[in-house]
Amino acid sequence: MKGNEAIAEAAIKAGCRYFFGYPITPQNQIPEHMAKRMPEVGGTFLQAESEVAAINMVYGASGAGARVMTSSSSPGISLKQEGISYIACAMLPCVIVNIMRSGPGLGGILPAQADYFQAVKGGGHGDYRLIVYAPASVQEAADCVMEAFEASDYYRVPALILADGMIGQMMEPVEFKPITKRKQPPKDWAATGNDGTKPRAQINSIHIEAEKMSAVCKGLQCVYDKIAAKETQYEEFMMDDADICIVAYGTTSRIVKNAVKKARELGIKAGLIRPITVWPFPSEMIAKATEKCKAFVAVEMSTGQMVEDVRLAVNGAKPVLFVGVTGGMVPTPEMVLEELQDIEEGM
Amino acid sequence: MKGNEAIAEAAIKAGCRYFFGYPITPQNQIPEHMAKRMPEVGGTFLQAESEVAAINMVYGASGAGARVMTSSSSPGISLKQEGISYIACAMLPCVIVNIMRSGPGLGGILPAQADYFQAVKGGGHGDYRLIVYAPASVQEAADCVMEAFEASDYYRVPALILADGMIGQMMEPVEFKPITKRKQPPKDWAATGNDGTKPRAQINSIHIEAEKMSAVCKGLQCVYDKIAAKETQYEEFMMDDADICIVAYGTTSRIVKNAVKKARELGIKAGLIRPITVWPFPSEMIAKATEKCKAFVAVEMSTGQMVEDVRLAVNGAKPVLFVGVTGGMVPTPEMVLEELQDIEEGM
Amino acid sequence: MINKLISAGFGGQGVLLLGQLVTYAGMIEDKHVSWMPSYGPEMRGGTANCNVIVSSDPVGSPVVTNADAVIALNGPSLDKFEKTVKPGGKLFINSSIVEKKAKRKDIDVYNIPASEMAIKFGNSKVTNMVMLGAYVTATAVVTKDSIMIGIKKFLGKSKAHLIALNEKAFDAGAKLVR
Amino acid sequence: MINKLISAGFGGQGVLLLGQLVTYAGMIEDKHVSWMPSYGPEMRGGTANCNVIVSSDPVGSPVVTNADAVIALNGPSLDKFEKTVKPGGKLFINSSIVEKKAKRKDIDVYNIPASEMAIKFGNSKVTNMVMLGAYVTATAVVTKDSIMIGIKKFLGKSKAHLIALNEKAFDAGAKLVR
Amino acid sequence: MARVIIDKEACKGCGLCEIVCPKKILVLSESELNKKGYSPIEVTDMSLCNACCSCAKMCPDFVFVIEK
Amino acid sequence: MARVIIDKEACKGCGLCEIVCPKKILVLSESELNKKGYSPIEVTDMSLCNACCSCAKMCPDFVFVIEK
Amino acid sequence: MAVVFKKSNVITDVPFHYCPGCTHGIAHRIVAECIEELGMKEKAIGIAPVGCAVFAYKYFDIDMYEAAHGRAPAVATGAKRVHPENLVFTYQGDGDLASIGAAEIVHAAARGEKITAIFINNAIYGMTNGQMAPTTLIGQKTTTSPLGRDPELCGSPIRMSEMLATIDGSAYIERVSLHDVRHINKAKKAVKKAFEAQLAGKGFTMVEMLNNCPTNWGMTPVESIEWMKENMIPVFPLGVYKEVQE
Amino acid sequence: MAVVFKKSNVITDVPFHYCPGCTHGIAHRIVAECIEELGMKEKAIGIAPVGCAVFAYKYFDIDMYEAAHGRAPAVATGAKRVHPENLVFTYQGDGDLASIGAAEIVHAAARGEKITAIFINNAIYGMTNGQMAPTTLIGQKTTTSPLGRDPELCGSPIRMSEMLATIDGSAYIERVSLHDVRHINKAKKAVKKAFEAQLAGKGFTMVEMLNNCPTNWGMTPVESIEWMKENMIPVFPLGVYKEVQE
Ligand SMILES: Cc1ncc(C[n+]2csc(CCOP(=O)(O)OP(=O)(O)O)c2C)c(N)n1
Ligand SMILES: Cc1ncc(C[n+]2csc(CCOP(=O)(O)OP(=O)(O)O)c2C)c(N)n1
Ligand code: SF4
Ligand code: SF4
Ligand code: SF4
Ligand code: SF4
Ligand code: SF4
Ligand code: SF4
Ligand SMILES: [Mg+2]
Ligand SMILES: [Mg+2]
Repeated sequence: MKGNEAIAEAAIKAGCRYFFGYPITPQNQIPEHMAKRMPEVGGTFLQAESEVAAINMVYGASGAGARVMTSSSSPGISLKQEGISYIACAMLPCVIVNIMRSGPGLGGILPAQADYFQAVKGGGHGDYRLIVYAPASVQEAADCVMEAFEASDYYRVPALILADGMIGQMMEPVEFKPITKRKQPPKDWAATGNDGTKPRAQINSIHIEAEKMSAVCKGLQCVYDKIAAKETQYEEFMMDDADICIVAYGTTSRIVKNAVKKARELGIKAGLIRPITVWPFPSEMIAKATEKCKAFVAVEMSTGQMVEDVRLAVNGAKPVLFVGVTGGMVPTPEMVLEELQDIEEGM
Repeated sequence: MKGNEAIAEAAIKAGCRYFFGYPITPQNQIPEHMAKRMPEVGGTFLQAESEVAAINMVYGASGAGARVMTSSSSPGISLKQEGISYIACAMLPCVIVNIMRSGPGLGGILPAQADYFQAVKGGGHGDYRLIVYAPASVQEAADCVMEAFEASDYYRVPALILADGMIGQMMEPVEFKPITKRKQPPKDWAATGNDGTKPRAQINSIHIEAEKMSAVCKGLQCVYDKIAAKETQYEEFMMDDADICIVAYGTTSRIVKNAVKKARELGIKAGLIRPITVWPFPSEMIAKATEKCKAFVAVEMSTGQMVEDVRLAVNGAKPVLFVGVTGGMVPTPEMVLEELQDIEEGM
Repeated sequence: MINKLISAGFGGQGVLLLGQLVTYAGMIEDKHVSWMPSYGPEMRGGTANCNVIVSSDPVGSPVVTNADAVIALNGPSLDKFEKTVKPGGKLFINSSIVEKKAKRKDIDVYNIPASEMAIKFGNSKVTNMVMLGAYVTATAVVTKDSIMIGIKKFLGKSKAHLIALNEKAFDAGAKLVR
Repeated sequence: MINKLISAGFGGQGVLLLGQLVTYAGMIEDKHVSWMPSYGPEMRGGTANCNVIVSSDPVGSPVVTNADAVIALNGPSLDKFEKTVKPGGKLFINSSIVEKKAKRKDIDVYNIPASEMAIKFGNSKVTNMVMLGAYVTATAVVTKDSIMIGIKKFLGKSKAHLIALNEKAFDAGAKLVR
Repeated sequence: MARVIIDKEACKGCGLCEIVCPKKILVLSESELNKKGYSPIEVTDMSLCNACCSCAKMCPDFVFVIEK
Repeated sequence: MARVIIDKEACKGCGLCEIVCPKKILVLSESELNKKGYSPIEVTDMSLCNACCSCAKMCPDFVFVIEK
Repeated sequence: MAVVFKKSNVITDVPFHYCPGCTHGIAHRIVAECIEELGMKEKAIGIAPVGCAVFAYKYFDIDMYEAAHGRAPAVATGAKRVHPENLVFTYQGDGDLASIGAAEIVHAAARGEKITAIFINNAIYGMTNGQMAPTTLIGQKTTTSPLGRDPELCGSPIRMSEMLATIDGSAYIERVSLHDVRHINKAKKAVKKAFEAQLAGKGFTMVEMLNNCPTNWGMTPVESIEWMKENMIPVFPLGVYKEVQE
Repeated sequence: MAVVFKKSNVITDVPFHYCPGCTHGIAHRIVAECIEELGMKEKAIGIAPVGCAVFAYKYFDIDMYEAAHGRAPAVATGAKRVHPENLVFTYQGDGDLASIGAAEIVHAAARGEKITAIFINNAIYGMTNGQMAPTTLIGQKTTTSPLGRDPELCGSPIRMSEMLATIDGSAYIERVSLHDVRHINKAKKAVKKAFEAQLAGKGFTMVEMLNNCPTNWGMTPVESIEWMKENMIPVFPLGVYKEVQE
């Protein structure tokens, strides 16, 4: 199955019955799959007139109490930033998928990881966060989507699937596991029409008084702290005895795994920490690794974005190096290996 | 003069003859001033149908070789992210003004500094940067605007004026200094109609081949490196013998100055580093300060954004603390002082 | 010398203009000044206010925390800003529409029936001028002459006929505190 | 066992489908597989290609750097990917429209006049099938049976009448390398 | 007989009801001010009211309740 | 007499010119393939051409130059 | 004595923040009364815009959203698709609906989205203090057309009702005015018709209401009512622009 | 012998990347020849869209932009305001102009922006591989309307020429078709008229061209031409929708 299809099907399996999107390569198989499947499961697929409209339809459907998803790729995600900020402030759950292509600008349609900052620091205005999953395989993409719906409903924080174009376009076998349900609070805040038996819904993101707005921001912050404490996910690979710790996510991490294996063959003790959630970022784990590792390397398909989070986690304890390619180029195990050899020599 | 008016008038003084904008509080005096003044100086003021249209009109006018500006406030700036990313990739100079209000969402119209990440890490998709000025007074706002036009033309990198709502709404006296002109390269890339005497203009941000797109990204990176080396600006205040270094920008820095003075009265040796450009960020200066200072405090009107850049600069050498209020609240000198006293006790 | 004022009331009562006139007068008198509204006038109703600083030294923070004076044109403003007046400071209340009384004992309170007086002059829009007259006279932060220059400038040619009315309102306010 | 293939040509020549068929056949044969296009088909013309891995162990990186085989359906693909074939690997060229010859001497080169053969069969769209027949036969990565299951699935009911044509094209390619 | 009940504190003194009242019995107060600082509307002669509700339909602020 | 000059490498074999030629003298090659893998257009009998330019106007790819 | 007029129960007790004499309040009343009279209070969902009516979610005593500027039709679409049996309406100003939200309203109409847009045309941006709207009249002075709107520079007022009536998916479109009681009564009938058409599943419906903005027109409320009648109606003719039968 | 037909000098030597038989190429030719014949080559500025024509900036031998998806009219506005004496045109697909860029085209028209939009209506999203466009016909199968466009779910095709003709600022609007030589000749006349109206400063101008997309319609080029004629023209009647004299 293609990654994009797996993402779409996983959403349906997770109970998503509303999808609003606008075509853009390389994520078109998501809306296309939805167009086919939604009528079959009694859901609604609607092609919006734009990404701006799509994200605001998500606002509408989520506010109405539904599980809802939208997907796009880099330029389209930029257009959604205002809407995402609104959704974050109104505390509406939803899942947003970004199958990243190369940028800036119209760029190219080849894979990239250059929207990391936008995803984890907040591309929109104001103090908010998204729960950001960065799957590294088609299987994991499906798993993350299911979890994203559960987590998003649970915390009332929008979730983002941040996948490079390779994850979206790749075909790999995938198995849809039964969803791990959380005990969800009732959506009594949703707009459904009000018969007077509960307070009426007021889905809203305006708070004109500083005291009120500040309280809203602090409330959000509390939720974010909870998420940071409970939802951080990562994978360790050959970290037990690693001298050099590589940090990489998404497809890049798979290339790095190959490099780590080759490095081990050459006697270089490399290991990998792979963030599965990039926000919350596995800073603690990385900080812990500074006790044993002598150097850190961030590998990304960007000119250097996640590396900042690695630096913040390492906090000066050890050197942090960066290997990156961008613009649709894909790093090779050889590039990574070379860097590892340089470090090994320097040590 | 109001900050917003000073910003508008400074742009005109800097030779800006095209302005495209859409109303939003608290920056309305910028378009309103432009509406009045542009006809007087033979320029064009046009109210666009939206922020999205406005930024793309800027793309059009800048691509045609003109000095052009747009302004907005937080939600409107979010809508401009796709366009900004295009402008960055096409290497078109322009000045964008963000008079920040509180967010996320519609938020409030009171001042905030919660769009820092968006401004300096790239709110849009892809690997790009803006030159970001963060003035702390009406006078400086005017000065920064003039410089922004010069720097933007020089590097062909869009410049952003990142001002909290207070700077925009405040009235202070302002004196328009003669602009410091740079030796500008000719705009031979501009679309003006082509008579065959030079290669025709192709204002563009699509590069479908990875090699090409990657080269474009690397080219941008080179320019960004140059800017980082040459354009970083900051102010030091009582840093000579400071034990505690506060980092703050914009109006917040003025409040901090009051706090520093009060701290000194109490025998606490506090000082301030005030970034004037927040990208490039004065990391080097802060790193140098780690040699003498025992602790750092970032003060912001946000839940903690610039503090990350301070942490990256300090790189674990000394503790970095954070004082922030958000949602339209303004920090008081007392809040900052309290933090300083806490640190002093701890030392 | 540094003098910090908060002028507050409903949007539409002219509290921002009141502050601007003080600022402008300060500038005319070669002082350092800053004027900062609590928000741009996006919203009507609710409480609008501005912070004004007139100082012989450059202005640090434009935010007023310990006010030398507060002008409250409506009830909510009194509720909100009474506590902001520094001990020994001055509080001006538009007693026409503010029913409550000030609670503080450590400050000078001026109850000015500004709205009523303005209506008596035939134009409720000059309520702020009555308050301004009282404030300027009681504090002497700036002179009436400087204020009048500002008023003339703000009214412009098209509304020059309103200068006299504004002055009358100003003087009426002044008289009450003299 | 791990086998890495790059299939490349103009958009529209069916290079992506070719790769998908190999992937699908691999799955049928219980191998680990990955298929990754160099881009989604947003653009026509230009060079489209996909990376296919069929392996007995879980697939690490889906990106092919040292290819066991490259299939080049047009000239630009040959230029771009000849160097990617690992020493001893195989290179399949659509010699109908690729004028250049392969330069490498350390690999097995198969020149297949696939377009011409396809046109002979009356449908230039089966060019990729001719190449696929040659590739599968020469490498034995998967069986013809598995490929045919995939072809049937991809054609579906509405195009079931094309199965025979596709098989004919496949066999013709196979014959050339046997 | 008709009765017009006026919520003076809700009135913003805009005068729109004044112009639509067919009986011309609504006028803005010349002496009073409500807490918002507006001169509220008053009925000069209730006995003339025909309960036509024009005032209530024109009033943007639900100042009126009308009984008949 | 008219002449139709065909840039075979530019032709994409779409056949649109074929349907608009009033003289029916344009046909897609049954034997040849150009470098892009398309069967290019050919003129069967140049002498019949009336230089009407229909082919050139219908061709999306500037395959034709026409002389008269 | 019987009560012949009182506040609709679809209106909350929160006092309107609108300026004195602003007809936004009248529009609110009309919408609320129609909901009440149709018995749809428990089934109604409203979408407030960004504009002076941003706080409409506080005033209607039904489930409400506050949408991003211009995006109310998209939000309404999301809500309506989830609750197709509900009465879903947007309440939007001319800046919101005709300028930044032009694409969203056009496509809500094109999709035949079963919602109702209450379109408040006051020829200006009220909330942000008087900038030019796409509906601003030729020669009208605003803060961003200080010399009066010049058609050479920025075109002529856009007539949304006429434009949207060309779209197949629109089912009921009428332009009304709130300048006097007779027209206010008409406006109410229009809203009820639109709601009914929505509930009958006919398609997209809109009622464009000519409104005033005394504050930003720089007039007293009474003057503004006169100005509305004299100047707006000739440019925005009243009437039904689309009515799909069946 | 004299050359009676050759490539316009406003077209570069870069081969078009369009699919075989795609009428985008014909539209390019028409635009180029009009520019050449009006003697405006040195004064022309074109704006390419995002859509199959994204590389149009490579094909026209004049100063060109590549704009963000849907925003070509805004980019053209920026360019035209800086160079009012130039001939500025956008070249946009139906997804670009009628969907994501609906607000931009409506407001370019409303401002009476002196530009020309060449609007390529092929009832589908070509570049992204065949999704539904706002102009997709009822019942037409696309990758996002796999069962055929259902008006209940997503409305009916939008007719942009008719809609934009209601706007005061539009000066010349015509819909043409590229399905045969006679209509192609007409199309060229329309473009020339639009360009002339632009240069005369009359206002916004647009030529909507019915185009094919054999690839995503799943047809041979020849079949697609037939389909266009049979199915599109009844839904999108050809003709002049606006012509401002003076
Ligand atoms: C994205 C965005 N752009 C701009 C604004 C600022 N804004 C608030 S209301 C408004 C226009 C209000 O005008 P209108 O829609 O006509 O409503 P009115 O106030 O006149 O009723 C604008 C531009 C915003 N909040 N968000
Ligand atoms: C913001 C954004 N959204 C979506 C896309 C993806 N995209 C590229 S072209 C296109 C539509 C093309 O259709 P159309 O405008 O009809 O042109 P055609 O290809 O049919 O000529 C889309 C949706 C994009 N590049 N940018
Ligand atoms: S009900 Fe009619 S008559 Fe009575 S006060 Fe109101 S408008 Fe006048
Ligand atoms: S219309 Fe209403 S608010 Fe206006 S004066 Fe009459 S009662 Fe008061
Ligand atoms: S010019 Fe006319 S007659 Fe000659 S080949 Fe072309 S279409 Fe046929
Ligand atoms: S129309 Fe052009 S591309 Fe098509 S077959 Fe004829 S010559 Fe070839
Ligand atoms: S600003 Fe205008 S539209 Fe807004 S409330 Fe006041 S009068 Fe009404
Ligand atoms: S996809 Fe369609 S519109 Fe695009 S080039 Fe191919 S045939 Fe033309
Ligand atoms: Mg309005
Ligand atoms: Mg199209």
